Amino acid sequence: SGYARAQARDPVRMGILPVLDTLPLQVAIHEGFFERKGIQVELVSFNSALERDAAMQGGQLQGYFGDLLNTLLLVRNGIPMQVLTVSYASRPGRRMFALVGRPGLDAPSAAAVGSATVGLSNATIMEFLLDALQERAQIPAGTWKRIEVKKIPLRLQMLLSGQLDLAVLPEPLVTLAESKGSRVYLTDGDLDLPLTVVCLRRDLLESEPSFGAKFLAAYEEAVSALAEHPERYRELMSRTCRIPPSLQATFPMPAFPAPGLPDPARVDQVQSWMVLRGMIPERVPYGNLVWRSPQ
Amino acid sequence: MRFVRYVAALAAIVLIWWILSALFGGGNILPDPVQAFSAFGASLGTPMFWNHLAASSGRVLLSMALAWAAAFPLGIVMGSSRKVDAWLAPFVFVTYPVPKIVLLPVVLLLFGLGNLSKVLLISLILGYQVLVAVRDGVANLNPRYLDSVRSLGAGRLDLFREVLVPAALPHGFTALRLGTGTSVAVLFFVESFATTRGLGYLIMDAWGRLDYRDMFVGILGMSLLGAALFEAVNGLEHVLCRWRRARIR
Amino acid sequence: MRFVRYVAALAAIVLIWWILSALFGGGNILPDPVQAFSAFGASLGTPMFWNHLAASSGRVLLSMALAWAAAFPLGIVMGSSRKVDAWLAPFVFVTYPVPKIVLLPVVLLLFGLGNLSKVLLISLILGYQVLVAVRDGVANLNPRYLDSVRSLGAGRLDLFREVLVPAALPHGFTALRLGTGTSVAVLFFVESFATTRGLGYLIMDAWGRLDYRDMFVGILGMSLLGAALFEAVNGLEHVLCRWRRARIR
Amino acid sequence: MIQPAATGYRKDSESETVLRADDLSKRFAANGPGVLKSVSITVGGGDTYAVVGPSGCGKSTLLYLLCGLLHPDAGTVRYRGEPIVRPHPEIAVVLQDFGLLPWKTVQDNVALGLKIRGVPRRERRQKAREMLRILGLAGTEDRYPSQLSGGEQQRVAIARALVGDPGLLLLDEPFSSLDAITRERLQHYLLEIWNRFRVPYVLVTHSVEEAVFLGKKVLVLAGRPAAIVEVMENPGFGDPSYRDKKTFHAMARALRRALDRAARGE
Amino acid sequence: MIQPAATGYRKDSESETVLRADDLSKRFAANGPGVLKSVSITVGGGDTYAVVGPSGCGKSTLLYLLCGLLHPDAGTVRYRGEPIVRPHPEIAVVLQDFGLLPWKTVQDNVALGLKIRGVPRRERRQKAREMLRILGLAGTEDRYPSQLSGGEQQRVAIARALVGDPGLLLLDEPFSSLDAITRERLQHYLLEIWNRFRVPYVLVTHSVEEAVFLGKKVLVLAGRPAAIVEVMENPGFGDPSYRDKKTFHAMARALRRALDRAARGE
Ligand SMILES: Nc1ncnc2c1ncn2[C@@H]1O[C@H](COP(=O)(O)OP(=O)(O)OP(=O)(O)O)[C@@H](O)[C@H]1O
Ligand SMILES: Nc1ncnc2c1ncn2[C@@H]1O[C@H](COP(=O)(O)OP(=O)(O)OP(=O)(O)O)[C@@H](O)[C@H]1O
Ligand SMILES: [Mg+2]
Ligand SMILES: [Mg+2]
Repeated sequence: SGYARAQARDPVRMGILPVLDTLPLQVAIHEGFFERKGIQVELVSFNSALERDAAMQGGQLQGYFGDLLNTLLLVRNGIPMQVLTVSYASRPGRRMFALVGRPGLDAPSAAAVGSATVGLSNATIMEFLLDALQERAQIPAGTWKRIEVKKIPLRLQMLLSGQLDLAVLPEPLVTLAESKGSRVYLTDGDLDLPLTVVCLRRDLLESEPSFGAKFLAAYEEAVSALAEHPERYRELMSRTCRIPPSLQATFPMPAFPAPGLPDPARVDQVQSWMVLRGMIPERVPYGNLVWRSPQ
Repeated sequence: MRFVRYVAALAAIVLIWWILSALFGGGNILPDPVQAFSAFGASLGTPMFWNHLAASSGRVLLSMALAWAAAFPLGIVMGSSRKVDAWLAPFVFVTYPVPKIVLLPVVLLLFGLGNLSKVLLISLILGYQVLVAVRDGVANLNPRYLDSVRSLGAGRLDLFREVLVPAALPHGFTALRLGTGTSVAVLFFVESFATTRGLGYLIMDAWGRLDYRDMFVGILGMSLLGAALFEAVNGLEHVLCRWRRARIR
Repeated sequence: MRFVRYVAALAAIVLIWWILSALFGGGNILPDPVQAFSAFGASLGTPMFWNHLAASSGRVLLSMALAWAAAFPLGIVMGSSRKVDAWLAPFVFVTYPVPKIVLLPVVLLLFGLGNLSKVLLISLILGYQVLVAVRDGVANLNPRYLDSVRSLGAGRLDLFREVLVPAALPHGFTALRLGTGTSVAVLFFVESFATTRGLGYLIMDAWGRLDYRDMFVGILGMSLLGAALFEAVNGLEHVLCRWRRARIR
Repeated sequence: MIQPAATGYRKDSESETVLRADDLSKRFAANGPGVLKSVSITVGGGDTYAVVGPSGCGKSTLLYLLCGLLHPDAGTVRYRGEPIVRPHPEIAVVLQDFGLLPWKTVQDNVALGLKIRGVPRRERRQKAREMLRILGLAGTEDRYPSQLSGGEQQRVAIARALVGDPGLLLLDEPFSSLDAITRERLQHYLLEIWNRFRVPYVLVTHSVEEAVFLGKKVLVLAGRPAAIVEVMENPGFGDPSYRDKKTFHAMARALRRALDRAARGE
Repeated sequence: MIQPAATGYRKDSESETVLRADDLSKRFAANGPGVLKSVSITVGGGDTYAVVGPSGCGKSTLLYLLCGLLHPDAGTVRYRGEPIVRPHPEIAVVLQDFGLLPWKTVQDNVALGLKIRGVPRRERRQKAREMLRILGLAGTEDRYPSQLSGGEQQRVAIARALVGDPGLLLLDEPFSSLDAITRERLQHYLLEIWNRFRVPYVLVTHSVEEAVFLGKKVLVLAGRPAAIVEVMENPGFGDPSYRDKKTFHAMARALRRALDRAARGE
C-alpha cells in the first residue's frame, strides 16, 4: 500500500509517543519551523508503539518517531522506513534509560544486588539495553529473573511498592524513582548508542526530493532553539512529554544532538543482536536504512 | 431517597479507598481520596475537563446508538428464526471471541485515524453483546404470545413490531446496561491513538506521568460518565417498558 | 449438520479475510489466510502452543467459575429483594463503570504478581456482567411463580432453590456466553504483565515483534478458545435448563 | 346493542362451506402417542359447532389445527376453499390461556387485530372501547392484563376476537372463568351475533348446557388418539329462550349420556 | 381410594375456629378504587365455604388475603389463632392460573410442597405419583407443564394442593377447565376427602351447582368495593347424592336469585 496522502498540500503525519525524545519535534511544530521551510507536518500521538505501528501499517502515517529496533522491524515487514536523523543517542554524563532499584534495596552496586527480579519489556530497546548494560557490568546472564511488564507506569509502581527489585525505566521516570528513594544502578550514559530515531517513508522522500532536507533543516533549528533557550520550552515539555508533576519545575531540560545519521557500527551492533534473537532474518543494508540528502 | 443511597454508596467507596490508600503506598499506588476529590472539584471548573468529557461522551453515545441500531434487529431475527440462526450463529460464535483489538490495523486502514474508527470499534464490541443478549432473550420468549398474535393474521412485520420488539426490549436494555461498562473500558483502548481528547486519554496520559491527581480526575469523570449512561439506560427503559411497572400483586 | 454450518461460517470468514488481505497490504496488514492457517497448523505440533493455550484456558476457566460463584447468588439476592437492591444497586452502578485497569496496581499489591491477580481481575470484570444480567433477569420474573411457591409455605431458601435459581439460570448463562468474549479480551490486559505464558502474551509479544505468523497463531488459538468456551456454556445450559427444550407447540 | 361495523359481517348462504377439515391427524413427538386421528369437520355458512370431550383429549389441539397455528401430520384444512397453512385474518380465535400481550394495555390488546389490518388509530381505538363496554369492561382500557382478574382477562380475549368482524370464530372455553350471570350474558350475546350476522363458529366447552345452547351441531371428541365419536344435530338451537324449553333438557340429557358412553370408552 | 397419609389429616372438632378473617379491606393502588371492604369470615373445623360473585369482584383477592400472599390494608387474618402475615405450610392453595413452575416436571411440581417440608425424595415421589394417578394423570409424570392441556395443568395444581395433607384448602375455581365428567369426579373426590377427614376449605367458583354441592355455607360477594352481601346456610351439604334431591334444586334457585339481586346491585 502506498502512503495515504491525497495531495502534496496535505500535512505529512508523523506518529509519535509522549516521551522526552520527541521534544525537538514538538518545538519545531510549536515554533512553526516546518511551515517556514514550506512543509506541512502534523504530529499524531499514540499511547504505545503497538498502536503507532498499527497506524503505520494501515497507511495512515508517513513518518514516525521510534527506536532503532522498531524501525528495523517495520523495514523487515515491508514498510519502507528511512532514518532521517537520530533523535537521541546516549552520551556520557547523560541518561535516558537506567536500571533502577526498589526503594530500600541497599546493594551498593549492580553486581552486589545478587539474585533479583527485574521488570522490563521484551523485544524492545529496553531489552537490548539491559543486555548491553549487564554485559558491561559483567553480570552473568542468568543472575536476574526478568519479568515482563509492558506498561511502563505499572512497572514503576511495582518497583516503588517493592514487588520488583529492579526495573529498566526511561527518563523522567528514573528521576522520579530516585526522588522516591530508589538507587540508580546502571545507565545508558556511556554506551554511545543511537537509541531513538526519526523516520519517514521512502516513497514520500523519493516523490518529493526536497522534503527530507527541509524537514532536517527545521529539525535542526528546533534543536538549536532548545539548546539556546531551554527554559522557554519547559512548559511545552511538561505538556507533551509526560513529566510527573513533582518534577515539572526542576527536571533538567535535556540536550539533543544535532541531526545526524546513526553510526553504522552501532546500527550493526543492534542488528546482530536482533538476528541472534530471530527478530530479523538478516541484516538490512545500512544504505537502505538511512536517508541521505541527494546532493 | 435514591439520592441518599447513592451518597451512602459513594461514602462507602471513599472509606474503603481511604483505608487502602492509607495502608499502602502512601500515595504511590493510590492517592488519598480527599486529594483526589479536591482535584476533581477543581478540574470541574476548567474547560479542559469538560472538553475531555464531551469527547468521550460523544464517542460512547454514538457507538451505543450504532450498536443498538445494528444488533437489536439482527438479534431479534436470529432469536426468532431457527433457520437464520442456524446459519448466522456459528458465524457470530466464531468471530465473537476474536479479540477486536487485533483488527486495529484493518479498521484504521478502512476508516482512518479519526473518530470514525474509534466509534466503530466501540460499537463493534458493544454490538456483539447486544446481539447475543437479544438473541437469547427472544429465543426464550413464551411461544404462546407469538401464537396469539399470529392467530390475528399477523405477518412477519407485525410479529416483529407487536411481539418481538417489546419482548426483546428488556434484554436489549440489560445488554446496554452491561455495555456502559464495556464501552467505558474500550474507551481506553480507542483513546490511546491519534487523539489528545477524551477521558481515556486523560487517564493514560496521567498514568504515564504518574500524575495521580489528573489520573483520578479522569477516573472519577469516567465513573460519572458510566453512571450517567447507566441511569440514562434505566430512564429509557422506564419509559419504553411501561408495562413492567404495572405488576403489583 | 451443526458441524457443517460451523465449517461454512469458517469458510465465509476465511474468504472475507482473504479478500481483505489481497486488497490491501499484501500481507503487511493482514497475512493471507493460507499462510496463517499453515502456521497455525504447524504450531499445533509444538508444545509451545499448547503451553500458551493451557495457561490461558486455566486462567479463564478459573475466573469464570469464581465470577459465577460470587455474582450469581448476589445477583439473585439483589434481583429478588427490593430492600437489598436499594442499597447495593447504587454501589454496583457507581463502581461498575470504574475502569478496572486502574485497579491493577492495587490488585497486584494485594495479591502478588502471580496468577491469582490475573484470575481475580478477569473475574472482577466478568462478575459484574453476571451480576447485572442475573439481577435484571430475576427482577423481571413473573411474580406468580413466587406466589405459587410461597403459598406452599416456602421459606427464603426454598424460594431461592426452587424458583429463583432456575429462573436466573438462563440469564446467568447468557451473561456467561457474553463473558467468554469479555474474558478473552481481558486476557490481553492481564497477560501483559509478569508472565511469558498465555495466548494474550503470545499475541502482544508477536505484535511487538511485528511477527504476523505468531500473532495469527495466537489469534486463531484465542478464537478457538473462545468458541470452545462458548460451546461449553451452551452445553452446560442444555443440561441444566432441560425444561427449555420441552416447548413444542 | 350490536352495530354492524364498517367492514361488515359477511352473511354466507347457508349452503356455502366456510371451513372444511379432512382427516386431520396429529401427534406431538415423532414417536409419541397420537392425539388426534382422522378428524373431519365441515362448517357451513350457517353452522355453529360445540365441541365437548374429556379433559386432555385434544380439543385445543383441534382448534390449533383449524386456525393454522399447528400443522396436521396428515389431512388438510380449507377456509372458503383456501388451504390454511397459517392463520387467516378472517378467522378469529380465543385461546384457552387468553394469549394477551403483557406489554399492551387492555385497549391496545383488543385493537391489535385491527391495527394489523391497518385500521386507523382513532377508529380502532373507538371500536375497541365500544367492544370493551359491551363486555362490561369499561374503565379498564388503560390497565395492563396483569392488573385484571381472570374473568376480566378472558373477556378481553373475547373482545379481541369479536372486534374484527370475523368470518369464522374459534373459541376455546371462552366463558370458563366467568360467573354464571356474566357467562349467560355473553352466551346470549354470542347467539345474538349469530342470529343477526350468521357468523359461523366452533366452540370448545366443558359445559353441557353451554354446548346445547350454543351448538347447532354438537361434536363429542374422545379416545386416545381422539376421534369424533358422536355428532348430534340440535334442532332447537338458535332460540334465545331455548333454555326454558323441554327439548333443551332432553338434548342436554342425551349429550350427557353420549359423554358418559365416551368416557366409558364405548 | 384415599389413604390416610403418614402425616395424617387432622380432624378438628366442629366448633374449633380454623381460620378467622376480620374486617378485611384492600385496594391495589393507593388512590385506586377499593376492591374489598370490611369482609369478615370465620371458618370452623367442620366448615366448607363456597364463594360466588361476579367476575372481577374480588374473589381471588380475598383468597390471596386469606392465605397471606397479599396483605390487607385493614383487618387481620388468623389461622388457628396465629396471625397470618405470610403463607402457612398447612394452608394449601390452588391458584386461578395454576402457578405451576415451568422448569419442573409434573411430578416435581406436585412433590414441591413435600420437598419444602423435608419429606424424603422417595416418599414424596411416591405420594406425588399416587396423587397424579387419582386425578387421572398417570403417565404425565415426566412431562413439563407446557406439554399438558389446560385441564391437565389444573389437575396438577389440585394434586399439588392435596398431596400435602393440608389443614385448610383454598381453591380458586379449581375445576373451571375440566369437562363435566372429570369435574363431577373431582367434586365428589373433594367431598369424599371432607367427609372422611373434615378438612375445611374455601372454594371460589362460578358454578351455582358446584357452590351448592360443595359449600356448607355459600357466600355471595358483590359490589364495588365488594362486600359479603349474602351468607346462605346449605343444610343439605355433605350428601354425595345431594344433586338428585329436590332441596338441591331449591337451594340452587335461591342462590341464583341472590346472585341476580347482587348483579342488580340491591
Ligand atoms: N394488580 C392489580 N392492580 C389493579 N387492579 C387489580 C389488580 N389485580 C386485580 N385488580 C382488580 O381488582 C378486582 C378484583 O380482582 P380479582 O382477581 O380478585 O377478581 P375475581 O373476583 O377473582 O374475578 P374473576 O372471577 O374474574 O377471577 C378486579 O376489578 C381487578 O381488575
Ligand atoms: N407440547 C406438547 N407435547 C406433548 N404433548 C402435548 C403437548 N401439548 C399437548 N399435549 C397433549 O396432547 C393432549 C391433548 O391436548 P389438548 O390441549 O388438545 O387437550 P384439550 O382437549 O384441550 O384438554 P383440556 O380440556 O384440558 O383443555 C393432552 O394429552 C396433552 O397432554
Ligand atoms: Mg384445551
Ligand atoms: Mg379470580
